[in-house]
Amino acid sequence: MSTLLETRKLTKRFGGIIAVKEVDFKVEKGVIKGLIGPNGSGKTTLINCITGVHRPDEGRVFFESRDITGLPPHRVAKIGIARTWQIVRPFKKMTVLEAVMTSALIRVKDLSVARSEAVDVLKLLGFTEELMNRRGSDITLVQHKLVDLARAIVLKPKLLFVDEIAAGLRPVEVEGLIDLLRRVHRELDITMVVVEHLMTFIMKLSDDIAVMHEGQLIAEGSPEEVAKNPRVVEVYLGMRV
Amino acid sequence: MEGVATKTLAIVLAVVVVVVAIGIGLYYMTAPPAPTPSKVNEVVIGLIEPLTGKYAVFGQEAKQAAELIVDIINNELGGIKSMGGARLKLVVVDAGGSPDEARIAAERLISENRPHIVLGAYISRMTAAVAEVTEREKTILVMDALVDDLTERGWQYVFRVAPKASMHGASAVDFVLDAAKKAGVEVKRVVILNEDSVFGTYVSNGAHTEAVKKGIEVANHITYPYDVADFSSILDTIKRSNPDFIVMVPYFSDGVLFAKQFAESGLKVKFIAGAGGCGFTDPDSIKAAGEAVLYYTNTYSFNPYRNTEWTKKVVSMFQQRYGKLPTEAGGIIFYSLFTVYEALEKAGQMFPDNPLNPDNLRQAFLSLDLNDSNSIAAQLYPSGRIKFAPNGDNLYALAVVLQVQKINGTLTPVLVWPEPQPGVSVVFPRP
Amino acid sequence: MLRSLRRREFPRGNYLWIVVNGFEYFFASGFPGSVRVFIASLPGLSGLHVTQKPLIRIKDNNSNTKTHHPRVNTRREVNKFKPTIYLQLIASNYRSVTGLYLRLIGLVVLLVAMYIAFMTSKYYLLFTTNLVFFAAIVLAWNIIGGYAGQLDLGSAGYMGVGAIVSSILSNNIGLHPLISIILGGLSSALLAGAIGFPMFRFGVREVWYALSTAAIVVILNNAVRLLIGPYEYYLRVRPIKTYDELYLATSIALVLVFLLNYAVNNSRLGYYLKAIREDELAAEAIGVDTRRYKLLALMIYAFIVGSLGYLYVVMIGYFYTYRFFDTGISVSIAILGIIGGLGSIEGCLVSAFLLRGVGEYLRTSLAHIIPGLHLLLYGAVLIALGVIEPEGIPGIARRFTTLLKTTKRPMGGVK
Amino acid sequence: MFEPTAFDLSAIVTGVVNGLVLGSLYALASLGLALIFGVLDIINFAHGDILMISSYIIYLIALSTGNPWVALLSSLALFALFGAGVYRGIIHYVLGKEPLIQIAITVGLGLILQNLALALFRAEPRALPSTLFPYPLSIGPLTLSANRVFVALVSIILCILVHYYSTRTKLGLASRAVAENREAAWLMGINVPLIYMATFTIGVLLTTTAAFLWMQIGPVDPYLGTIFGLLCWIIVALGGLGGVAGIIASGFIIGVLDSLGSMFLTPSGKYIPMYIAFILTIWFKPRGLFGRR
Repeated sequence: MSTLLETRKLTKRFGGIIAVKEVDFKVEKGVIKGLIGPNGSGKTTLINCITGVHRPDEGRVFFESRDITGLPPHRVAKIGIARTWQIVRPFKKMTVLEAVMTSALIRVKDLSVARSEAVDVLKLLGFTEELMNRRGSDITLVQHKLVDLARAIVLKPKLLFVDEIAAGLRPVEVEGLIDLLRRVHRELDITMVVVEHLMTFIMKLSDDIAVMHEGQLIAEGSPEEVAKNPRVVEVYLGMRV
Repeated sequence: MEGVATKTLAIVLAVVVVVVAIGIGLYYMTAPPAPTPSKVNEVVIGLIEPLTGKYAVFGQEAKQAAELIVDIINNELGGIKSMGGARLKLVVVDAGGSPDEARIAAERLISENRPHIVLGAYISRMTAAVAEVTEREKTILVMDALVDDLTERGWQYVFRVAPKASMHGASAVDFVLDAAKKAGVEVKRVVILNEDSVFGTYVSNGAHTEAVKKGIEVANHITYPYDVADFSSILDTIKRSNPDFIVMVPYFSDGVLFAKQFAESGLKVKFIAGAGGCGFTDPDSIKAAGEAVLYYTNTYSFNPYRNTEWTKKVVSMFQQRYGKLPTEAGGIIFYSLFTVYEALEKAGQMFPDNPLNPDNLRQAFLSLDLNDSNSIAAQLYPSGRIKFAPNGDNLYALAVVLQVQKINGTLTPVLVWPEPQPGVSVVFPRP
Repeated sequence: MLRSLRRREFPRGNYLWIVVNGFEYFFASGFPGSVRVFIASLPGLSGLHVTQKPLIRIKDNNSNTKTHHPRVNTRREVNKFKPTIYLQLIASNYRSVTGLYLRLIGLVVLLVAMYIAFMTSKYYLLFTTNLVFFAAIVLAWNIIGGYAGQLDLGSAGYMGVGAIVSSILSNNIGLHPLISIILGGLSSALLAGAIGFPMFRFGVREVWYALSTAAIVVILNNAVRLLIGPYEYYLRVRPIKTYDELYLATSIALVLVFLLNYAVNNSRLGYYLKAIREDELAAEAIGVDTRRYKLLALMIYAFIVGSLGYLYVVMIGYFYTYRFFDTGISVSIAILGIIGGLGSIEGCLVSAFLLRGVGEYLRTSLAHIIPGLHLLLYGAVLIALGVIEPEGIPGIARRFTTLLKTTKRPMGGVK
Repeated sequence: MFEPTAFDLSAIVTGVVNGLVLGSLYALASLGLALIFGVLDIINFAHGDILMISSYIIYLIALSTGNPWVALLSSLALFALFGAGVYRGIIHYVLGKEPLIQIAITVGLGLILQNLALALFRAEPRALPSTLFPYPLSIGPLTLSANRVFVALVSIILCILVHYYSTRTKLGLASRAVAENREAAWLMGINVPLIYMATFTIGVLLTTTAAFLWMQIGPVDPYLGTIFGLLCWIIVALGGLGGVAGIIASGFIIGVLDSLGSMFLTPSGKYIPMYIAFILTIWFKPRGLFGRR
């Protein structure tokens, strides 16, 4: 198992507060890694620093042992790191298909090829043709999240950050999502980092888990280990989920 | 899919049908009239003026003036006698706010009304656009725009009775020098101040060259934008260049602003002479600026106080019809239209068989030599003489100077130059 | 209509070839194809296009289908496929090709019809030319304002620079008008680049972008007037003599700009720009180099507007420097673009022709009674727009169509 | 046309003083805009035209009653209604919509106001024939127009009042809370729509007072709005949304640039330095020179 992504002493400050503090975060190839932690523990900030949305104050980011610290987001996306958004960022005036095509077009030049790939991915996520031709402005939240996901995976990324995709969804939908993510992982073999603050969700999904608290990694390991880890328990009881 | 395609086609076809229908309608609307018979019974006069936008003030008054004069010619003078009492028909169109609109307006006038003579369009850039059309159509254009180079383009069918911009500037300087000599005041330095439009530039350059010619030192020549909101720093610049008098070429509201601010600034100069078009002395400015413009002067292309029968008559008629003194914009139309009248009479005599042929009309214009005794137009014109140079400018062009004075309590513009009107004397320097 | 696309013999190259209800169809992909389409399809009503790769699906079990690109495929192969899989592909491809084809025909026919209708009267011809001219400008604006979603108020500036440069080149230096037009366009594109690069580099957006562009127009206005004096500069070289030629030239310009819009709309650039308009950060995150493409859009737009500037000069016969760069013009262009619905080509055409047409007609006919009536009209329309239908003309159109076809299924709806 | 004045200290001093006097009026004129933009996050392109129309109203009332103060008070009452009406009728609908729509709708409003004025009052300039202090005021070497000084002082005082309003009064604090974080304000039990309407109205009223002061020194015509519209936005841009102090400061900066530009460059080109300064600010300090947000 080779290391796909690695951060060394990654630190990000906003004014006074330190959102991410000297984080060493590793992702092996081919796993689904869980990243949990209470709200405001710096999970999203970590992702933003890796994907170039924020520029880290200290520390470096290595992807396939190449230093990508501070690259602009579009470069990061091109070298194979995709992400979804905690709060969906829909393309309201474009149809679902067009939205997904747009990111397919990053890789392929020809429209019809892009279109067919977008169709593949959308089908994989269970979209009907009728849905594909709807505009972003008139689909449901869960569908938005799926489009968001589709936009990410049609990039054929090596590494995919899934940021709190379950937030605001009904349990049934969450169940569906878990299966879906597994399937994406299996069929398109994309390494994933799934960010959540819901223990349950992560436990079901991920091979190993990292726990963040107040900007630091406080535990790492298999779900069982993490569940037993006293700090984690303390933190999570400290702020009951 | 058939649905989409056929629908699109249907729409396109519908549009086409509609458009063509409109076109056919227009074709019958704008069918060219029969060639003018030897017996003329109507002469169409077109007037293109800015009736909207920033320049509407002038356009509106020009329109009123034209309507008045056409009435006079048709009803009192019985039309064009030499053409068997042919009547004048006035058509007014809006020149809009930009040259392309002015040009469209000109085309509309030409193609819908086929005027024999066109007047307009006050603003130089619009007039140029109109002239582009009238030249092509070989239609006489009598311009009421003063910018010099309009008559230097080699256009064949343009005439201008009014004094041109640079002359306004020059007359302002000459007037001040005369008045100073009479009053025994010594003036050596002038500051010239103008709004940076084409017109303002020409007028101020005229003043500049005249001043240099007369050995006056131009201490400073300042140009400012029409939308100036504050004259403080300009006044300060004037102060430190310490002139004996100021020649200013205002646009309109900036003139008011200047006068008000000058009054408050406590700055002292011997005299302030406005030059060009609408300045300090026309009723609207006086109404707006009030006491501030007392004893300001301004050059004028029209002398509303000229002591001739027709000037008195037309001015009083204008006043009783529209309740205000005719200003520059109206005055120019007065004598321009009467010059047109004289030219038509002349054409009728010279070419009885086809008087309205543009080249014949042009001949008629060029052969005019009008003075107070033989014409109404000359009686309305400041210099009392009208004779055209080949380029279309009036050889005897003259601008007069009005001054704002307090006549029994009310601020009124009075004539002070070249000769003061009876019972009035120029107030120089400003008290 | 599909029947008209039928073809017996195959075109050379790759293509998507499908059988639906016993008819064979060829289908195109988007740009650059679609432009080649219109050229290729002018002879013979085929509307065909040659894609780089044919898209043939082998398996069809709703999910995990893979795409591959066989060299050649015989009819027997094709016949095995179930048409339904492709319907959606067909739909979009069909739209992108035949749609362009129809619209182009429509536009050309409209232009010709207007010419036939108005050629009898110089006034209406010039009036129409003016409309066509501004339609072209609005379409150009659509690239930066409609697709990229940047509210650009600099059009007057770019037009002015292009106009002055090209007029001086053709008039005083005596270059061929076409060359000087192109050089004029280039110069304003360069200007746009010089302004746009730092602007996007420093992330100037929304109202600040609009204000900066407006400010640039003001700066240009003053600077140019100070540099060469506030006079009218007449064209001695008149490549275009009559209004018919002018109308022709303007129409050609409009058609070109229309095609360019179409090209952008059906290209990666178009998709990127729309993504930028919708959500810049999200676009970045999927790998769109937002700065680069915004700048590209800006320069394309500036180039078009700049080269159109010369036509304006020809239209009035001279250029002038006093209030030649007028923010009012920029604003009204943007207004027409917004009312036309951002990124909708037809919408822009409709608003430019209809709204401006009505407005100008009101001005010329009623100005002396109610000055500024046309501007009141614009104002009213804008407010109504903001309150009722923010998406402008296409939004309204969509409402109508949804009202009309409640039962009709969308393209792929074979269920 | 270029004839820069001799470069000497007293010139600079006078220029700066004139600039400050002018700038304080600019600041007041922009304050309403800044308030509306800051709290409602509405991009108002009709600001200049609102100023123009209220100048007309003030002019008409002042002319008919002959008393400027009556004119001020009655027009304030009038424009309180106007502001509330415009908010309910138009602005209300575009709250939180994308900037393009807001700009479109406010440009529309501006067009309507401008051309109504043109239709009603025609294009010639109107000004109050009498000014409050028609005499010069000499302080040491430099003489100023007492009228303008008065205007400047009033503007500054009003700005300070607004500062107090936004930092001390309940309404002001509430509106700032809304500006900072709308949802939080909701949760704190602040009646956001009310705050919005109140703030918009106050913004309009500030503009009306600015218009009153302008009528004390200058004329109005239907195109007055175009002079102020862009200028006010530029001042807001420079000031950022860092509160009243920022606006005053940037007002001063623009005023000084204005007067120095017309002294040492040429009045006809004075906009060039102002707008270049604006563009550079937008580039290098997108939040304005004094911006907090």
